[in-house]
Amino acid sequence: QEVIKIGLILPLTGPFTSIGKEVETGARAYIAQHGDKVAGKKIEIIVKDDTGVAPEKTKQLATDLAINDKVDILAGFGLTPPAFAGALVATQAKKPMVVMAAATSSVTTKSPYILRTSFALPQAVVPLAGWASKNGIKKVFSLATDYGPGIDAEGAFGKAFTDAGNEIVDKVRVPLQNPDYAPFLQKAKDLKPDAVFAFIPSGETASFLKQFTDRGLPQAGIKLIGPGDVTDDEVINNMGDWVLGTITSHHYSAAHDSPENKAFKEAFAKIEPKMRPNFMAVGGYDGMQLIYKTLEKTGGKADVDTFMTAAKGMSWVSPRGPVSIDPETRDITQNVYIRKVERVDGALWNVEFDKVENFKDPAK
Amino acid sequence: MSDAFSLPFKRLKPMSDPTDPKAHILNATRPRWPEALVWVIALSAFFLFPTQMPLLSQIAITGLFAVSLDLILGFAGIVSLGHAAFFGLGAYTAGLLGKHGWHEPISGLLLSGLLAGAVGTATSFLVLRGTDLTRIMVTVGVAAVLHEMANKMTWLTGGSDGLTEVVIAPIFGIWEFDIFGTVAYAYSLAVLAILMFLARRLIQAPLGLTLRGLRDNPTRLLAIGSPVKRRLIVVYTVSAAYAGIAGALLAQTTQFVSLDVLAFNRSAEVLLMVVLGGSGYLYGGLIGAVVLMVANRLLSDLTPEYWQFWIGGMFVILMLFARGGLLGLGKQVMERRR
Amino acid sequence: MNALETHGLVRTFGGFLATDNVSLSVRPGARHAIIGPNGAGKTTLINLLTGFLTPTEGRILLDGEDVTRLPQNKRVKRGLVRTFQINQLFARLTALESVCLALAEREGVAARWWKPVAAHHKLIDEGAELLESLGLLDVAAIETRSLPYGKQRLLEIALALALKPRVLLLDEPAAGVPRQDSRELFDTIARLPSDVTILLIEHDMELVFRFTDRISVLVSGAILVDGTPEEVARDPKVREVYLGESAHA
Amino acid sequence: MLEVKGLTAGYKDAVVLQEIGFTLAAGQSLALLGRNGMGKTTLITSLVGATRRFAGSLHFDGQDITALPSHRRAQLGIGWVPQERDIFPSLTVEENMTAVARPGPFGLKQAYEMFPRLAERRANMGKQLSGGEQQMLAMARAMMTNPRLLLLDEPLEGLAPIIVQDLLAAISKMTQGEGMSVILVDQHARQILPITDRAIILERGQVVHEGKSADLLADPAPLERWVGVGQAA
Amino acid sequence: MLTVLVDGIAAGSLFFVMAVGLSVTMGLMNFINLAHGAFAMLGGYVASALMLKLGVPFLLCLPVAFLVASVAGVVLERTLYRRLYAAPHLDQVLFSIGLTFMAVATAHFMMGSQQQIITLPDFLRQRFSFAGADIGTSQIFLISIGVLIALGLQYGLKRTRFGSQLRAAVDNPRAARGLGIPVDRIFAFTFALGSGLAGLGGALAINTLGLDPGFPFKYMVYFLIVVAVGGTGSVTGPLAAALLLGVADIAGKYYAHEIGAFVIYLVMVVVLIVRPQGLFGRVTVR
Ligand SMILES: Nc1ncnc2c1ncn2[C@@H]1O[C@H](COP(=O)(O)OP(=O)(O)OP(=O)(O)O)[C@@H](O)[C@H]1O
Ligand SMILES: Nc1ncnc2c1ncn2[C@@H]1O[C@H](COP(=O)(O)OP(=O)(O)OP(=O)(O)O)[C@@H](O)[C@H]1O
Ligand SMILES: [Mg+2]
Ligand SMILES: [Mg+2]
Repeated sequence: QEVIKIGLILPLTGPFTSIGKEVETGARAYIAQHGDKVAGKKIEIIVKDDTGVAPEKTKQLATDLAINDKVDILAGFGLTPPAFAGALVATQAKKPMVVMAAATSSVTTKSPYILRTSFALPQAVVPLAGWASKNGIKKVFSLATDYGPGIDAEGAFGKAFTDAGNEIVDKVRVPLQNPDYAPFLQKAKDLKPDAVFAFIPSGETASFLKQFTDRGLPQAGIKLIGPGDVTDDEVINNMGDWVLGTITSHHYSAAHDSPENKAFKEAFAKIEPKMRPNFMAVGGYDGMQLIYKTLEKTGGKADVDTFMTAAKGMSWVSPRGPVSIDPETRDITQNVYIRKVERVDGALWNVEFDKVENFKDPAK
Repeated sequence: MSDAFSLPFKRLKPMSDPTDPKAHILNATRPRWPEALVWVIALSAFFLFPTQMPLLSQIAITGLFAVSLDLILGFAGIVSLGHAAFFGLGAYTAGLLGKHGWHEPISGLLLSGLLAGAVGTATSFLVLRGTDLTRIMVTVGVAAVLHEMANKMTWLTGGSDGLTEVVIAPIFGIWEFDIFGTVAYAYSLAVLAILMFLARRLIQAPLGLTLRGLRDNPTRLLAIGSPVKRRLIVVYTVSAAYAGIAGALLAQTTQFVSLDVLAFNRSAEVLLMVVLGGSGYLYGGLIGAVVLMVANRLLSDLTPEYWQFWIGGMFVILMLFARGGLLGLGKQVMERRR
Repeated sequence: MNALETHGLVRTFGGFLATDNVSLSVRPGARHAIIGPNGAGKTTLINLLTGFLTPTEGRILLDGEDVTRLPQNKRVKRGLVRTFQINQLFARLTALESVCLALAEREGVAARWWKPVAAHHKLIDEGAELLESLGLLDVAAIETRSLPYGKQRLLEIALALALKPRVLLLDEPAAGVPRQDSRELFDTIARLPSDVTILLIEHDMELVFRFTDRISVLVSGAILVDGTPEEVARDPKVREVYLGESAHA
Repeated sequence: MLEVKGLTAGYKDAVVLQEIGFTLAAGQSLALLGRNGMGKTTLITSLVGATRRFAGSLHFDGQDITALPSHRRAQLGIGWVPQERDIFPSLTVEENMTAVARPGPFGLKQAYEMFPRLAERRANMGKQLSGGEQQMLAMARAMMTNPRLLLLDEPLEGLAPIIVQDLLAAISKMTQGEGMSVILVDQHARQILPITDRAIILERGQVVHEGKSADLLADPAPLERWVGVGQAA
Repeated sequence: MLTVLVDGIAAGSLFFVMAVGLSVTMGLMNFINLAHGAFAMLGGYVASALMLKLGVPFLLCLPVAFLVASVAGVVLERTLYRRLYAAPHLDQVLFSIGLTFMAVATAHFMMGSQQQIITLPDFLRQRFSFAGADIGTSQIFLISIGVLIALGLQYGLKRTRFGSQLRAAVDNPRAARGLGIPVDRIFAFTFALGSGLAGLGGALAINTLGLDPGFPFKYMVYFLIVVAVGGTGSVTGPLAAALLLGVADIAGKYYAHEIGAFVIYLVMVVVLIVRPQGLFGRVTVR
């Protein structure tokens, strides 16, 4: 076998296009940087569009990739439901499956062949709960989008935050389709919490943030905190000064200061000069990195047992900082940073100022 | 000439014996070659495209779903943009049965069809009145409410994460669902063929004639003594049951149910398929499903980001030059040649 | 017992009184005409009788039984059948299919779903016979919407006749049908069994006077005169509001 | 006023009218006769511009209108009462008239004088009218365009006898008194011949007889032959 | 309480402005134009591009968005749409969905997949208290535009001859032409008006709803709800419907967020069961 084929299934049309775009570009950036040869094998990727949340389409694409294109590795998976569907195929067809985006905690439990290079929401928000209670935030209004990751985020944050002796004054769930934040934000404003904890999927955040300020919550002394999805790197720079000071926690910021990140951003910009890489992009980049590193270790063998054994426990320095694959859960262990939106050199960035190191998904 | 009596293609002039004015009705039930061709192609797919079974079984399932919509759209004139409600009900029923110990597929299919049909009867009074737009929106509303309920009832449905761990026993205890999807395709195709045969009987029988009358002029149908509402309820129920069975097939063959079985997109897509293929021919939905799904697949492989442009272009051009969908176009061509 | 009776029938549209306290009786086997100026409420009256509209007040008796609240299709089952002033046809059915549909309803087989129409030979033969009697057999296999207007008008009548009515309500059956065809049409209607009751609306006085044995004149929703053709033709009020000077008698 | 030369017209690929030719002077009226389906309506709608023309030319008032679209012809002064009345159902009685009105002596006042019944129903929707009321409205609506040539396609159908008499009188007054030209189609030759100057009989889309109306009344043989028995009685 | 009401009315006004153009094409011209959202998207992108790339003031962007969308509307109407006026409704559905697909892919290709984010001028970002309600100037702005458009259309389409000529042309184009109504011109103008209003709505919506290539599909159902609940063929109908739905939606989410997402659909279904022709609809002939 001369070629290793990787089937990349991502949403490239529909409401979640930007996720697919970032992940794909991230993955291609890695290949551009490191060449398309590993351990003597040529790496080939085949991209498929699953349009967002259409699991049976994802399943069908994955099956087709496994049977017809004879791919060695399945990868991508923008959202949780498609990842679940893909897991069925991975198990049945015995293919390693690298989840580069979907962030519901339980994704990795759906097949013994899943590896994840993105993050799990509880992982991202639990450190935030700790930081908030240490910094004078006692009462929080929780607002999350009504689907897997949102519910995960709400639950993990809420538990960690109340365990520390604080109060969640109310929690609301915003519909995934056609959200309108006004009534929820008004409710938050009326309840006068210290902060609003928000999880909004990347892509929807702009209108949320805008309404947050337009409705005058910052003036009313209400802070905004949440996982980094809320101040997504892709959009933050267009948002205007009203987001300054927002505190979030996440595993990656484009502003992360390291040579690895610098190289990543350069490679990314060569492909998509107009876009800023975000946490989705880094998931795609590290997904490829994991595949490359594992193949190097197995000497180009990609059969599922050899590959999985080699991948477990793998560690490397990612653009986000040091990471490793937890051998038990096959999920990623990484630093989670507390960041604040600041203006640097005329642009808005999530500037990291605190971190919890080598943090595993606390939900497992 | 009538729509259904000369399936699958309509002809303008009375066929066979032009001197016998009754011929057009008497000869209506005779099978015709284009119809046979459809099934020959469907069967030969086992040998021609052995690696495309998953796609093919999805086409068969979606085709059945489209046929169910055509029953109310093409034969009774009810426009629905929420037909996924019944598809989804069927899918969740079959999925839940499979998850909670009822692994036998065929009884699961029937139960799902029954349940969807019952809900069809219960909601049919909502579509008895009103204009096209009213019916469109009421059906959209019903489907949206069901969608939202399935989303909220996480304990039962798995919410937006979907329903997993659906276990389906081998068919007749013999054929197990495999990863290549051969059994799934054979199973879906068999169900499609049986239901298609029944639907075909139905529309060629007096009931079918009544339904076409209903589509053309409900006022007159009442005035010849037909209990119009009762007829509407009957087709709506049959159509809902068909949709439910299609949904159940999807759940059983993919062993997975996600919220999008109830989504607006699915309702819209199936409507597009029926219109694309041509409504009121029964086979229109099937052809629409084949064309749209194959085109989707080919185009999205070619250009994963912009394939929708070409699909859209296809719709636009088809509607500019071929009224009545693909079968309408076929009919025009046949008439020209005469 | 009268075939059809109304007692104090009233119907308003908004504030407009379209049917004003109409009490009418039609004896079995009658050839009864309703005439009156345009907008007098003739079509409205038929709509009330058939259940197409519900009366604001009053009662309707069919063969002595109160049918005021009975739905349209049930009245049809009891033999009360109408034609429409403006054609109501099945645009995409052929002429033969259309009458077969009506026949199937009459025979109570319209909801059968297993045996094809093609196997219901009795229906088809009877349908073809009916079309033949109205000169429609040569267009039996043509979609209704492609038929010339005159033929469509005849099909409108054929659909009613197919139901073997006991009481037949005809709303301007001859309008739009050329003179010689309308004579044929009336001949066909005249050949109906004499126990069939016919209530007719028509503006062609020649046909009315030739065909009917009783006439009610409706003006502004109310019955002005009720009598034999001779009585009506002589009535000065009727001449003033409806017939004009050149009336036939 | 109107000159029709070699007009061949029909629908899609069906030729209905062949080589029709006639002229009509100002103030003249023409009866258009013929059996069912012989092309009377097709001729009227061809003058309006709503059919497919295969050959021939049309001149109105010396102007070539062969290629003019329908609405331009109407604006030049051709008024039309369609056979199926074609009342605009979602407009009120009054809107039906004002929507097409053009300046001239005939206005709402005159319309209501002509048909007092319409005045009573002025605020009703077109679709709520009785059959005869629709026929009246079609007539009044055509008059509101203040035409110089009026095309009437079976305008008497479904009207009460007394209205028919009034309307016939009104039509003959228009031509004689006010110099309007009229083409009148009706199933009942006997009704319209007395009030028209000339008559044309159509048979299978061709003119088979043309002459003075009075002559036809005097010698009904062509009527017997082309239009049908009983017409001349 | 009052705040919730004002929020609802403002949201309703925005939906009214976006949907009323569809009410015009669908209700008055009897054309099911599901590509309405694509015209709104066009208006939105025009406005955002002008603001972000050229720094044109927001208030000036609005009329430009209207104009560009209406010109695009006329061009498409003259070349494509007019061929489908006589087609069955379902053919129109397929055709206009096709156009929407093409528009979405084109927008994705030209503008990228990311959200367009604009910042309103300062005077539209103020908040003040009135009778205990917490109100934003942008909401007042939206409500005023909604009212103005409603009044203007109501006058233009109901009281004028143009309105009756338009309805006549829709009822029966052949007869309307034969009686001297310039049907083609009236249709083109009306279509321009409808798509222009969509464009304006799109430009107004960016601030609250955001704008990305998925816009036309995201809000399609909402437009249809407004038109259906309002009833076709009037302007007051969609206004009342949009306001009702806006208030019900916001109040539902505020007071009972658990069932918040149902409310709008439940209101719609209930209204349509009680009045199948919509709140202000006349029973149509077709
Ligand atoms: N739905 C309605 N709403 C309002 N008015 C109506 C309605 N239906 C009928 N009308 C009015 O009621 C009156 C009676 O109408 P109807 O159709 O019964 O008259 P008709 O006697 O049949 O007249 P014609 O001889 O012209 O057919 C008419 O003035 C008509 O305008
Ligand atoms: N839309 C059409 N398409 C094709 N053929 C048509 C169409 N309309 C009419 N015809 C045909 O054209 C011929 C002439 O019809 P037309 O309506 O002009 O006759 P007419 O003399 O007005 O008849 P009537 O007395 O019934 O009104 C008929 O044979 C008819 O079938
Ligand atoms: Mg009448
Ligand atoms: Mg005619």
